[in-house]
Amino acid sequence: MTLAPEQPVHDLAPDTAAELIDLVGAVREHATRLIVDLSTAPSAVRVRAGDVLVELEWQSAAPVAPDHPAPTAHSSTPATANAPAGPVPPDTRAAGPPGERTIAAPSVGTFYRSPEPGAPPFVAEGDLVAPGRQVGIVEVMKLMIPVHADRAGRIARFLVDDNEPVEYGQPLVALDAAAE
Amino acid sequence: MTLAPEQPVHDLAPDTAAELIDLVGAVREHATRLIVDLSTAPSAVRVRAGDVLVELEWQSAAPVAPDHPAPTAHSSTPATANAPAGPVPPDTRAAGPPGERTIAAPSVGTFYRSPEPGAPPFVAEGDLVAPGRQVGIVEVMKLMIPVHADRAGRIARFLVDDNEPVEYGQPLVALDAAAE
Amino acid sequence: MFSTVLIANRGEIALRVARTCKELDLRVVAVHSTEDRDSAVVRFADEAVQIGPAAARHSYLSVPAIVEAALRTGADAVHPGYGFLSEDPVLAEECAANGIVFIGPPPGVIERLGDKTAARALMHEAGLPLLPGSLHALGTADEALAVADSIGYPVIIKAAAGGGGRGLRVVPEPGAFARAYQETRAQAQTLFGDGRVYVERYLGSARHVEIQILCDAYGNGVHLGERDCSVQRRHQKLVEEAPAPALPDGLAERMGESAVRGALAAGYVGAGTFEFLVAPDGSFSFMEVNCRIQVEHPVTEMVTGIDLVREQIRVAARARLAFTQDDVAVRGVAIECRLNAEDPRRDFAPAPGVLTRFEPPGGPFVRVDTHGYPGYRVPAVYDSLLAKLIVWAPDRPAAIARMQRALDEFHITGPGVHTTAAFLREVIDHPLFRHAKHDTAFVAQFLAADPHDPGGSV
Amino acid sequence: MFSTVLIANRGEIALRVARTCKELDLRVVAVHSTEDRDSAVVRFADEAVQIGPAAARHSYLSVPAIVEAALRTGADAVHPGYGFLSEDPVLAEECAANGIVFIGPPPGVIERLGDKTAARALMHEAGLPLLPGSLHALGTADEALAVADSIGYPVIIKAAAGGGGRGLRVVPEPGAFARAYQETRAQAQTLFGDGRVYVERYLGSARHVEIQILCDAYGNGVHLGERDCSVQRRHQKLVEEAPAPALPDGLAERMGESAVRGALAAGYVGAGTFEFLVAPDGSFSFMEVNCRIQVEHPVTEMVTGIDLVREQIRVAARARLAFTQDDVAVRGVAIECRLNAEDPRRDFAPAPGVLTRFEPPGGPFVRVDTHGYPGYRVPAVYDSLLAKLIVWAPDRPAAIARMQRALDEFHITGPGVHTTAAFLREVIDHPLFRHAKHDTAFVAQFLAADPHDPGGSV
Repeated sequence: MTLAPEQPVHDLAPDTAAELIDLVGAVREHATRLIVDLSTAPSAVRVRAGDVLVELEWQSAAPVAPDHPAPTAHSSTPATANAPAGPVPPDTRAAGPPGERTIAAPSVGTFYRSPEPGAPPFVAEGDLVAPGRQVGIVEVMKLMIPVHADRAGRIARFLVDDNEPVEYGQPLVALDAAAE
Repeated sequence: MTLAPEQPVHDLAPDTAAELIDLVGAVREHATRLIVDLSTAPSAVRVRAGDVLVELEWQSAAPVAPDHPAPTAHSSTPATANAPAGPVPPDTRAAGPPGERTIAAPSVGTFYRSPEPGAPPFVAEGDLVAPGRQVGIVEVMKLMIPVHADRAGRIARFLVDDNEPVEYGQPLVALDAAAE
Repeated sequence: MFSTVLIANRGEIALRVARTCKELDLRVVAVHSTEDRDSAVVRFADEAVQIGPAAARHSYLSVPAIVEAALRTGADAVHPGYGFLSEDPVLAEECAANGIVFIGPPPGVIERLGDKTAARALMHEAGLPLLPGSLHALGTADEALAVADSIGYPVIIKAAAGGGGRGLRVVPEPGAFARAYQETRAQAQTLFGDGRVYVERYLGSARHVEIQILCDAYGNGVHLGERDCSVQRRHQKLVEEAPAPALPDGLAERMGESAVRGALAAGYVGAGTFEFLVAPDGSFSFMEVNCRIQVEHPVTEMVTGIDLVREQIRVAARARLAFTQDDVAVRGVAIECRLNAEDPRRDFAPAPGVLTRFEPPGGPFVRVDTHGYPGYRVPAVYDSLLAKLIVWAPDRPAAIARMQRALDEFHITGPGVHTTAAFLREVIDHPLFRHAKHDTAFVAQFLAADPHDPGGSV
Repeated sequence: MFSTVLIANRGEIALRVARTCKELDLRVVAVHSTEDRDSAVVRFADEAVQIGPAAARHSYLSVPAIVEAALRTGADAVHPGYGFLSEDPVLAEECAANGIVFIGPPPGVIERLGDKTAARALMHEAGLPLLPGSLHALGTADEALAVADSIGYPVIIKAAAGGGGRGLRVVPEPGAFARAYQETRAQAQTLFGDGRVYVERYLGSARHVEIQILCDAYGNGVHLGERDCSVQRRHQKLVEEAPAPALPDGLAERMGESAVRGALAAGYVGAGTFEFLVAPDGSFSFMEVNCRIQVEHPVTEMVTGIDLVREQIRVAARARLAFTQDDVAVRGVAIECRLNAEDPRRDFAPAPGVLTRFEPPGGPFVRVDTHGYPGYRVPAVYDSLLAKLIVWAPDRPAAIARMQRALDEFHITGPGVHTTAAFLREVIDHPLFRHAKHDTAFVAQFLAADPHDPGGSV
């Protein structure tokens, strides 16, 4: 196989059966969601939490068509409760190469790259930016909300055109964080 | 197999039988759901929770026909379409040691060990029987349906008392087929 | 009232009956085949007995197994649902012989009305209009041909022991009669063990309109209005509604009065259905009586507010009808769609399997009667009816809009599983249906012009 | 009529509104937080816009985000549901300023009726009976104490900007008044940003009975009968029914006429609810007006056959009421139970999580309004209402039996998930409820004597 020998778990205190029943449900659920959330089918999966283990393997790289829970297109981002003022976790809808980070829309609204029509953009592709540097504006009902870089890096590319509507959390700018 | 040998878990306190029964039910249930939730059949599955382990593997890309996630107590028997006249696949409700086969009720009704009240039983525990040997009667609405051994073997024990109601498919007699 | 009811059926109707039993505080015994051991009604019931293998003739059609199960579980009544043994006088008699109440008409009534020629003769005597045809089973082919010639073509040959759309043959002209006659007789013998047939005029364009009746054991009878079941494929109903749309004024009332008169003449007790054909000229003709609860009973329940299974149980327990004809008021419009586990793209071939996703619709004025649930394995060996979706609204356009919404909301998927939901959506959307201009030929015409059935086999 | 409706809400009510929009052939836009991106209404809608993070104040409570979403999706109307911004005049005004119809009363009406003291004064003028109390917000503690003393104890102190059971304090005797007064003012300031409070007599034993009204933009108003919402825990409704059981003859009619008179006096347009208390002597007193669709609106729909959301949308689109008071007929009895994702054994603490099993009941006269589905993750950050189970029957005992059956059929499980279903079953089974002898103190008494709440915190 492929499902390799499993090491014993020595250090955990014995669970009660009721706790284990809850736990195995949660682990199984997470294993399913894990598979469902992947766009490429794995050949083996192992999820362990304490004394609970779920393992699966597939003989060939058959496509694991995720059945259910039937997620919408944007299911894979963990939901968070950050306020718009804080850093917004971007959707993974437009996920780029590893090492690349994105700056997300702080509000539903319209994205602008410049402070006003005709003015030069806040930043251009290739620019190095410091944390806190303004890279755009999202306008919602005449309210201008600045978009800041939340880390240092190089502007890899814009993911949204100027004057384009965006949703909350939508990735606006790809930032090459490694290029600092 | 592909499921590699699993190491024993040493450090857990022994559970009570009742807890283990609950737990094995839950683990089996989750294993079934796990399979049901995937549209591509895995070739191996392992679910462990504490001292309880459920492992399955399939030799080929055989159709994993998971029945459904909330089985009743008698979920593990594959359903078949045999007529009562033919051999009845027994429920595994009273499954005995390996090598032991059971003879199942050909009808819902009342099980009798003897041809009539006071008469000696058709067979006794320990008897060697040939295929086709009558071992009892199931009466349904005054209709007497003979129960025959479908293979040779030694009568290991009766699983149902004389004059007891039985359901269709219920195991009546354990037969030690190896003792032929 | 009874203490325990055994439900001698499976699928959605077994669960439907069990629900009302629970509401009446009755203990519920389910019987099931090996195939159905994980079924919804088994999970719902207080007790379940495995009575036989998957093959229905040794389980759901086995009178001894069912009576045995009733006796051992202390059931004092048996509800037969529809299909299976619901119109079998033998089960009714065996129940009576063992001190168990059969929830249905007396065995003699079932037997007489089950013989379609006897039923025709009886209803003729009671003054109900019939289509021109024979009042008795026919003898030789020559004798039958003479009857057909006197009726005028097209005619339809029907099995005396038939019903439910089986054992029928339409004959367009005299030259085709002899062969069709022999074939129908042979088929009737095979299907029903009874080769007797009769002939009546065939209406190419007609509405199937039926009257729900309810009679107690004291000679009281009422009707609960009519249902239109004209949306049929190969004589199988797909969509039903109450009341029947666009009938001439007063027609439904006249049909209702006729049905009650016929039922009382037959000594009927329980819930029953009088099936009629309504011709384009507005005349109606008696077809047959169904001595059971019908698949489509919910549309009547939705417009009258009356739980028909509850009333069946009450009158079987010798209660008097709790209401008179004047108390029965029809409010609004109800439509039912039958969702079958079939593939419309493969000529409605059964498409059973495990339901990996099963999410029925909900919200205002939507009712779902189903034995399906997430993870349920739809067996291949039984009828393909998986769910009945019923909606109510104050008027027919609103009911159609609601049905469209509810059909769109019904999510059923699984490996190999198909349903008729999308097909029904197209039927409901069709201008002929929307404008209530459809008749019993509607679906065949629709399919002939539609890619669902590329072979054009209808 | 509109072309596109944006639903500025989440959970079951968002789906409920979306269903009726679909039936009216309207395009549906859902807005959602990051937390709700997989919600039922998002799956159901034609278009969905993510308007903010999980925290409601930056998503479902953000007027700019909602109006922005409406403008960009071409929505010509916004339905606010209940809770969130449903009674916020600012959203109504912003919609109007941007050419979007707010489906609810005019902003000025919302504002006036939202001020509970102003509403009391207005209804007093319209001739509605009030409990003895202040007609205006109170000033100093001494002044308030004098009012309370003149009313007689017990009294209840309420926030002028409150409603929905929040910002209340009962004062049993004069010595406790000063402290309670300060606390309620401080709490009102915190909760509503408005520290104004008023005082009225507190009825220890009373029924909560409310009238559903519906008014068009042309001065026509009708009531759709009453609902009894006396089964409450800490001022939160748990079980509602229509009609109210065991009211004195003619009382409901008098309350209905009063509510319509009050609504027309206020210039009301849309669907609204007049809440009353009914004292043991049969007298009734106006409490407040809710300028929104209520959680419990389905029981009214079930007995009248009228889709309230449809009528809300119609009158918002300037249609005239399609029926008069005489056309409104109440048939049978409907009961609603609110299934919350809460653990009754841990003082009703929220118990959210993933629903590994979610199988709603079905069959005759059962309605389920829920956003739940198998695999849905109930978020921890919002209201715990998971499903409304509504049943209808011709009479109250049958409706109670049906509710018992349907509650038993509702299967909801998941790691860490608990619901109030079993608790509601006990409430429904209780002799006080069965005999309609319960009042608003019923649940507290029931819990005090029951192991659900071992701490006896109620």
